Amino acid sequence: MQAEFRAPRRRPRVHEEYEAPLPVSPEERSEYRAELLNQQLLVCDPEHIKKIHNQGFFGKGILSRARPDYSISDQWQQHQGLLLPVVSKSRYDELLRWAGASLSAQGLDEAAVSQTLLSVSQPVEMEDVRREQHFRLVQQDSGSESDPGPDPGPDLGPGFVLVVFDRGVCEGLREVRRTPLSLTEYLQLSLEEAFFLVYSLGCLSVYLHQEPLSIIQLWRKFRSLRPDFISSFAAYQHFRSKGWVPKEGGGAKYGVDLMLYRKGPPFYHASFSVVIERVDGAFMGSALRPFSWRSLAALSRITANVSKELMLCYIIYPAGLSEAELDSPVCLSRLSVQEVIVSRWVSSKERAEQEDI
Amino acid sequence: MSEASHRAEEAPNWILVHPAYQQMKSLEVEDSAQVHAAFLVYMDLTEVRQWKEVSCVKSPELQVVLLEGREKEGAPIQTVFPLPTHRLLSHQSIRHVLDRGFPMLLCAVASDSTLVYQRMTDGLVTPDPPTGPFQDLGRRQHRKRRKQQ
Amino acid sequence: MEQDRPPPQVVGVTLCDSAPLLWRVQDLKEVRARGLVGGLVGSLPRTPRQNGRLGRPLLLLPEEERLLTELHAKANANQGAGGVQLRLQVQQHQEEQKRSFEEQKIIALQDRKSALLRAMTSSHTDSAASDESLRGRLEALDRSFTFPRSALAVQLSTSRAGLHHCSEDRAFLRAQQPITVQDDPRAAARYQVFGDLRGRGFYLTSAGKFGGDFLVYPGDPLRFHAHFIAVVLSLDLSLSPLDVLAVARLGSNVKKTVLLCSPGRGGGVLYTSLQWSGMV
Amino acid sequence: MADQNKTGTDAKFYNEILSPSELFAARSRSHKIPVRGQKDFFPDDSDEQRQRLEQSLTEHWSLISEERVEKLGNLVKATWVPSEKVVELQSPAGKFWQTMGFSAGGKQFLFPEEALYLMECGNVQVFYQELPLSIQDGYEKFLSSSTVRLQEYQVFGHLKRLGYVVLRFDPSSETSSYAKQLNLPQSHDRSGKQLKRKRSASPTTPSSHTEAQEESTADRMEEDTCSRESQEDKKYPESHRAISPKTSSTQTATASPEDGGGGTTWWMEDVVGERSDQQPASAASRWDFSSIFFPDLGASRELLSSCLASPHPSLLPGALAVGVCDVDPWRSRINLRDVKMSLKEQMREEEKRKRRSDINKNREVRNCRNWAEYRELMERREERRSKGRPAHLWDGEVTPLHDPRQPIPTGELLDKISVIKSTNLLEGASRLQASDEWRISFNVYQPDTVADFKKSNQGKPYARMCVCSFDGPVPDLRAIKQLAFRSGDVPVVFAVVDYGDISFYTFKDFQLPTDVFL
Repeated sequence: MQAEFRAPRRRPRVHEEYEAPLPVSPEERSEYRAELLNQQLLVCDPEHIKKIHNQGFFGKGILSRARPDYSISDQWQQHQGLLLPVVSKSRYDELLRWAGASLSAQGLDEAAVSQTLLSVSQPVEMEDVRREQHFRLVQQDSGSESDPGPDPGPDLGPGFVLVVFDRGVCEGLREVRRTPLSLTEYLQLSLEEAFFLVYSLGCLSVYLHQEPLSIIQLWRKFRSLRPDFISSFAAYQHFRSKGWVPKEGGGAKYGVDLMLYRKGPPFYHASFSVVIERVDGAFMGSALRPFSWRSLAALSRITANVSKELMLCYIIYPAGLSEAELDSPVCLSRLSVQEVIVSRWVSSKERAEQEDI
Repeated sequence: MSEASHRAEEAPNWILVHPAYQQMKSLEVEDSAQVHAAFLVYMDLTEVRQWKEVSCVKSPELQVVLLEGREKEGAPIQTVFPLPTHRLLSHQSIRHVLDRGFPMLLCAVASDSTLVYQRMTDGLVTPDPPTGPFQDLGRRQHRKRRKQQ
Repeated sequence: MEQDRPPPQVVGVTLCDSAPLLWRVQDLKEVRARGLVGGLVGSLPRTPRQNGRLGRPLLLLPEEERLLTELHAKANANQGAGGVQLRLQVQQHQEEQKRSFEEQKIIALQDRKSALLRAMTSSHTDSAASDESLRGRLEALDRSFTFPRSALAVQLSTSRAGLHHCSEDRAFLRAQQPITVQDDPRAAARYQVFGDLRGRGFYLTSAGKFGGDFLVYPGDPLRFHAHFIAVVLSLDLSLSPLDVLAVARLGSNVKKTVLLCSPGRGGGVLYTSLQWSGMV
Repeated sequence: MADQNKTGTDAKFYNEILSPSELFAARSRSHKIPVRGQKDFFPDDSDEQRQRLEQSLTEHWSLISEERVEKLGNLVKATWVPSEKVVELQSPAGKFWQTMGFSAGGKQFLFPEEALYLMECGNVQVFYQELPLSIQDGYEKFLSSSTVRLQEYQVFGHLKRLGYVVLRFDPSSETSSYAKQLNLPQSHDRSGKQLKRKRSASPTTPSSHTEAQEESTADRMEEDTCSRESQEDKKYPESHRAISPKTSSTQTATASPEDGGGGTTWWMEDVVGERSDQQPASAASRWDFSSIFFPDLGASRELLSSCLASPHPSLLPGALAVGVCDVDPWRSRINLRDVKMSLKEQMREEEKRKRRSDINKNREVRNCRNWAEYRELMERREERRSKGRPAHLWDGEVTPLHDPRQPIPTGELLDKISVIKSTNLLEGASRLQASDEWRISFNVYQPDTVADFKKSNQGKPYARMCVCSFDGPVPDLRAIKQLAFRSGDVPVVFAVVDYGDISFYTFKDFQLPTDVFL
């Protein structure tokens, strides 16, 4: 018996523009780079981040809920005609410390560090601020960038903040100072997202200790990090090949492996909560993650509460698939996928009754 | 353009040079994914949620990095247990963290860096009483509220 | 709590397809007085065609059954053999039916007469004439009244009548222990948690559809909302954090605290409450 | 202690048995259940709470202890036959006979679960060895692993109380020809199959020509509106059709010769035995699609008359005669409004048009005089492209599925990376053996079908029930497939029993539709 397909629910307010379904286009150079650090995948280049995130909603900014939109402060104020971020003195001092540590790590000696910090933390005149802002705008206009974004300065970046003295003698005083450091918010990719970009689209390269990894190396590395990587990637690949956007982070909120979005999270609410299961050629599961009725009942309820559908995605491994075959992504073509929708059946009379527990 | 990206390739990963990260590394916890998760939670607490006095400490029983901090100035200290979603957890390990004596938050970190916090307390904590007639919350409650408005 | 009551009775539990059922009202009252709720699974005689309120029999949780057994408060009451007694019973039954029929016939007639009386006296009129007609009507009723067999009201008993405990049955039951339940560590853990919570005065029912083991009420579920969803697990069981988040989320949706319950090393039970963090 | 108990119970021996006067008085009982009051949250030892509890309990006990009393004339008499595990009626059946029971050898019988349910409803009095059985006796005698289990009876009773018709499932009666049909090899084109299901269930008569026309015109219409933003869910299979060219023309009536007579369009017709009618007129030759024009109803109004001429007979199967089609009612259903695009959208459309380059405009391509030269050109280009490709990706033994330098429309790209096959529940299900653990217990029919229900001709059930326990395992894929196969096209519902409580779940087959934007 077939489950009916329900139309995805559009979000009432959409703030984003849809760029492209996937970050590959022959006109632009679709060659992106990610680092494998601490078993995590990070994209550091702001241009790459923009493309990878905006064209297919891969990854998440490490300091944000979705796209990287971290800013030094969430309070902004008008000060003598300019809009500036506001930070407290204590926070400013923290940022200075951070900048100091960063400079030391880059090799500067103590004296140089304190000198630099001192010069950075001098109060700035508004005319200087305006001049530098104007200069930067001119630079940007002549550049190829279409929108002004935070400059990816590796060390002491430009930018100004309004420092508010929150304690001590000068309480209440406001000074405009330079931002001690500005950082690029990195984009973190899940293993599946990264492998998809590398293998299926050929647009990403993953570097480990500055060395790029081949596809086989990456496959083996990921398999060592995650015992069920093949199943979770197979599911991910399947959903992407259907044009949907799978997100793992959303799944964590609802206790499942993935959430499926049409077009992308900014446009539609997730339509499905997905649990990935592995079965063999005789369609029998392994006792790896034994599913009990209790857990299924809980997931079913949670999913229904947020108006989504619960999907079990079975990855079927045919009999006779050897270890050697599993050691390469080519084995994916031997697998098949079965989608099953789990729903609670309530008789019409009972739907009207409430549960008063 | 290419110059900028070139520069970015050479620019040191700021995570590696962040003092908090360095400190966590020095705790010598073997599980690098857990350390990374702890750093992400640290950044979330300090940069995004503006917690105060956040520091890291190693749990000898669990061999993981734990965070301690205050939600606001003068608020009580809480322990935060960062855990990648692909790692396993037992009630025993939760008890170890609770044994430290502070209110505890588990923070599950997905591999794309999504964070989900869960409050855990020792003992039987009575829930808040319901406001109206009981039903399964979620859409129905929402719809009911809408109707009432 | 209930220690200063009259000495607790032994309840008769029958096994139906190996499930422990209670049938007699006094047994149901007895177990409830001990703080055991069970679950009604039969149709309610007054309104059998609805599922909102069910009637006897009462199905016990395995933990409830075990608790009763260990308190020696339970006896197996499955029916023994019939034999000679059977013919006697049939005879008795038939005699009873006859007696009941006769009595009901009389009562029915009385009932009709009093109805007639009420009808006649309510419509005023003067005494003499109405007395005459009344007597006439009553006599007519005596003559014409019929009470067919089909009008006989019979009882479809819920419990089996003549239920009593055979002392041999109880001895047999004691001999049956140790119960196989003890072999299953999960069942043992559930029992320990059940006992501990019950000992603290809570009432417990099953919570399968909420992803947990027990729903925990601060008082009789007839009057109080549940406070907790108890999830029983051993201290060293490895879980995915996703599972913990899922059950916690469910609890917060229904406004109950989720309780992780594990038998501890020292014999007690360790409880951890999961609540909504409020951090979106 | 034991003796005390005995006298105690002896004394109370008869308290559940009603006296004749009580029996008589029962006829004027209320049939209403008191409504339950609001619950409290915190026990506070107050007198008020204690009182309310007392009241609730008293009410509860009085309801629970009420005994069933019926007039003998309203009861159907029956006897339990343990050897056959059935209940034989001794007096004529009542209304329940429409949906319960069975006849055999001139007598009327009830299954044990049916009899027990009717006992609980107070409709039937079952005797055994000349004594009436109590409800308790009924439970103990009728329910067992060899008849119907207690959990199955709980589900049975629950559904009956809601008004459903619930009958035992008989696996042997389900090998209908329809079930066999499900074993047919599926269409190779799963998107097409999906689409057909949405369209119509069983096109049988030759008057399906209008449907054929409708399909073809609708094809066009949907392809044009594909790129618009405000889409309904129905657009999914349609948009998928837009990108897989092989589906578009085979939808209409005739089967293409390659399919070998098994025209996937009307396969049901196929099996019913009308193969002979399906002979495609032009079996040997292939059609010249460049000369077959499908009417474009969405085109500019002036060009089209209000009538469509009949299609050429060579396009139709067999001896079909198709008349002229009045087009106006169809066109009135098409949204012929001009698309008003915002400036942003217009700009986007412009960019798209710019990107869509005609391959023939390329000078190098025009210089190729034949296919061989063109292929050589492609190879040279490929080589040029490969230079500068990241070595670590392209020089290894495994290379990416796609080269980002290659221009390709999204739909094709998705197809290219679809290396993992989708499957459905019925595939491979026929070779799975039935299991003891997972079996279908009942067929369930909806309450509103009761009036017309015929035991002799039950029709298709609304659902089939598989009863299991909350403590047990969740069905694995194998179990789901095996049950789906056995059930045919009737959904299987899992009734999960948690002591006194029952939850119902379905596991349905699903294929995520492909979604393409731009």
